[in-house]
Amino acid sequence: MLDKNGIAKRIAQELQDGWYVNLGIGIPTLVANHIPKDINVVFQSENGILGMGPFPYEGEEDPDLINAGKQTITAMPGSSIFDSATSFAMIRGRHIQLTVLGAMEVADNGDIANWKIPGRMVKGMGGAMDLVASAENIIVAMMHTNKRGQSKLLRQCTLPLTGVSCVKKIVTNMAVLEVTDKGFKLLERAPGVSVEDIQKATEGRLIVEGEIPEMSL
Amino acid sequence: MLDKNGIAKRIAQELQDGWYVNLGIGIPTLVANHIPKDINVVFQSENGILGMGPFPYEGEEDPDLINAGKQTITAMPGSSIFDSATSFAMIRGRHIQLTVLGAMEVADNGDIANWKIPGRMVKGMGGAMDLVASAENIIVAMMHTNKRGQSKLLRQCTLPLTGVSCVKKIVTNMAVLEVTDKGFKLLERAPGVSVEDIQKATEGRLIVEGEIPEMSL
Amino acid sequence: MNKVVANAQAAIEGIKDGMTLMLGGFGLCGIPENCISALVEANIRDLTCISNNAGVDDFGLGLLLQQKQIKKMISSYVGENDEFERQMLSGELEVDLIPQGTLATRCQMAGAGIPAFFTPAGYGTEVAFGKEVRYFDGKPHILEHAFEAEFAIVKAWKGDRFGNLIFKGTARNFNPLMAMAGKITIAEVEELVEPGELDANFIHTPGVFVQRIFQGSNYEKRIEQRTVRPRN
Amino acid sequence: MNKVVANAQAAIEGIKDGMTLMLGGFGLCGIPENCISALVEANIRDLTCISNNAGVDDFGLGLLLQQKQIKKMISSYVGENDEFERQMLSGELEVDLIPQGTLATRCQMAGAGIPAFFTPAGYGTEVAFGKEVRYFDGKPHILEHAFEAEFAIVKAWKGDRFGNLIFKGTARNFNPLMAMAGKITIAEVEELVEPGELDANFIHTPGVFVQRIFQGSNYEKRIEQRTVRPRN
Repeated sequence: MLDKNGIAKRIAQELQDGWYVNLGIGIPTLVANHIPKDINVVFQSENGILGMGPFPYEGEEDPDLINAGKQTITAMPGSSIFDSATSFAMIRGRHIQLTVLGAMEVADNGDIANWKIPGRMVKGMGGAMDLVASAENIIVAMMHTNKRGQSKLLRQCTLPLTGVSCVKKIVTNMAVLEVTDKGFKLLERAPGVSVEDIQKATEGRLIVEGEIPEMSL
Repeated sequence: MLDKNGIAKRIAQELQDGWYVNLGIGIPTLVANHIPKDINVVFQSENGILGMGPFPYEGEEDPDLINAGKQTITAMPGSSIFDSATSFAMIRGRHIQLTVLGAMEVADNGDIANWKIPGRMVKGMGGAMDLVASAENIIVAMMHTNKRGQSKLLRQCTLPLTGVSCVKKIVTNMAVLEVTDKGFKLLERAPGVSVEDIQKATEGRLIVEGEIPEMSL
Repeated sequence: MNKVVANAQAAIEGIKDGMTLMLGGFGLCGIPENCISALVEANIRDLTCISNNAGVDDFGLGLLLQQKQIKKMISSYVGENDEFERQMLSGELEVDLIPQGTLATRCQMAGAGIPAFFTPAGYGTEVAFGKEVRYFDGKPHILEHAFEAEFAIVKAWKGDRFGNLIFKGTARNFNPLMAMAGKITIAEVEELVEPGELDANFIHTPGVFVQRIFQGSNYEKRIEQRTVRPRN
Repeated sequence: MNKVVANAQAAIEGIKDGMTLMLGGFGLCGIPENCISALVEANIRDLTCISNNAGVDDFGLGLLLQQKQIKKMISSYVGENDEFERQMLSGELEVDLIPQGTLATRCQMAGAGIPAFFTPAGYGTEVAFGKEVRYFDGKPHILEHAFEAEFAIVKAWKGDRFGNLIFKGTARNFNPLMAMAGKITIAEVEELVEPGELDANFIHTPGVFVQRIFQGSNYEKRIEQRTVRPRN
């Protein structure tokens, strides 16, 4: 079973040299800490920066330099700043190679829900709907089950959708899965997790073909 | 009868302090030479500058600083440079208070034709269609008749249109006219030009009410 | 060509109960602090506010919410604000949540004279309810409309008397878009300079979009999430 | 993250007969001189060129026209070019003339993932033939579509290895819009610098939009209409 950092570390393996990447709030943000040494990626934050760097040293925080999670950040050499329309031009115009975001629920057809629990929590979708509607490569980073132990990988989402048939890959604390026409295809198991464990924790259609390797982290 | 500079001079009287103005190619360009001393206007050129100044001194021409007529220009203090989309955002978004442009024909309902003579001349509309479709205040600067002595103020345009029902005012070498529901309303006569001269030179419906004053230049 | 007004009180003249305002900023970054205070002070009510976020409980638009001056919020993300959540869930506050890119483009198009456009964002979600759907290149898109706002209020780093503006860092965000979109645009700036001092080639908002400008004061520039890393 | 290619010849690799290209510039101002020469040299044919103008007889896109490499021009204004007029009137050259603002916005939207939008420009003219008309706020608008272009070729003043660009003066024009719109965007620059040398706050085209960049040479920067005023 992975912790949140483990999920981030596994996702970092998906990155390719030269990619522009948008990381959502939460687990996705941690991906930036695990970039392989031999590749260069550029992080975009939808509030208007390309080339986001690490957090500033204490005392060097600039209130005019934050990410989409409103955290103080730094800018790398070669970064650029732009307005929100240009930022979403990058996103909708498919100039970003990878989007990593969290989810409350994912359906086995690639539907995703992550912005609203009717009557209880309505924070808003932020940039998530634009991201999922346009990105060609979306990885969801989340725990396999919710706090009540219920599967977050469903036959059908129960919460209001963020986007339809858009998620391509899911990395959870238990597994790596690909969304296919026939449901979630199990690609890898987390260390110490069995195929049966994953089957039990997955409500949506799960496809298990042949030997499922353990992740190498 | 006015010459081209006279037309420009008369149009300059229409300017108000603080206006942003787009001047087309030809007679409209001359308007910039006649701005009353006590007012400030800012000239926009649709290729991407606000705050266009006079032509440069010889030897100071900058190939990277031209107007929409491809002429070398200068920039005034407080000017700004922008891309073509932003330029037409200003135009379509009605941020420009006055557009002055030339025409081959104007109809008495405000239709204008100025970009094409089928089979003979097709230079293109440039920014004229965007300008006439959006501007709230369009003045046409042109000669009253064409080179063959035919009226350019018509009941209906014969050439392909640039825009429909958009022209508000026309200043020619003979007269100042306003476009109304019922046709061209004669406002002023050029020095030495009679109402009868204007009637003869105008094919479209001409409204003459009361005494028509001579322009004061 | 002098668009300078004395202060925020003078700048907001003409803003009346029931009007629609755009307010720049992302979180608390790049928000028009001075004008927000002036709106609180003037107690203008029943406002519709188009702003990406709603501030926090005691800063930014949260100050207007506290006084119940806002009738409707049009935003993309409204977390981190308890009073907001309370007013929304109780029905006191009308809320229109829309995708952030759609929000940005609806501002941009408002300023650009484009009344409507198709976007893929929100298709198949409740955002698309009642909206026209059309396929382009085999992909579904929904029709979205440009906003209309009587006033836009933005915050810039520097500006000149002609209304030319430049922004600093990610405090840019929605500000230049909204500056283009307001029927009347008010800009408050940290530093007001003379025309010619800003390089014409690097103006973010050309002055034509701005009707009123003033140098603000006492900027707090509160940080919402102070995140740092250790020094070694 | 190194997008630098050796020269124009290397930059245009993959451009093939029959493709659609966008080329920046207004008149002869801000045109990608080096890449145009390389296209002439490579004799790539049947091109569809989206460019505001078509150059003059012996410069700019006029060079491609002379060699009859262009099948179709999509422009807003094509005067000042006799060979162009001859080819167009004789039917050798297909020409699609569209309003300049529509041209700019069709580029901008192509880069922004907005497939179509409504504009008032051209309503009631032959530009509107066959296009959907819709009224907004009582005013007629026509539906226009984003362009698609396999390559965009732009000219900038300075650029860095990451593809960040800045433009100088009115040589900006269509360049940043087309840079966003190409599936592959090639930028030729007068000066190639290291990442970090350009101020992040004043980048006109963020590097994400640019796939190939090189420092051009021997820029002629021809002036179309040299206009001056007397020294006193």
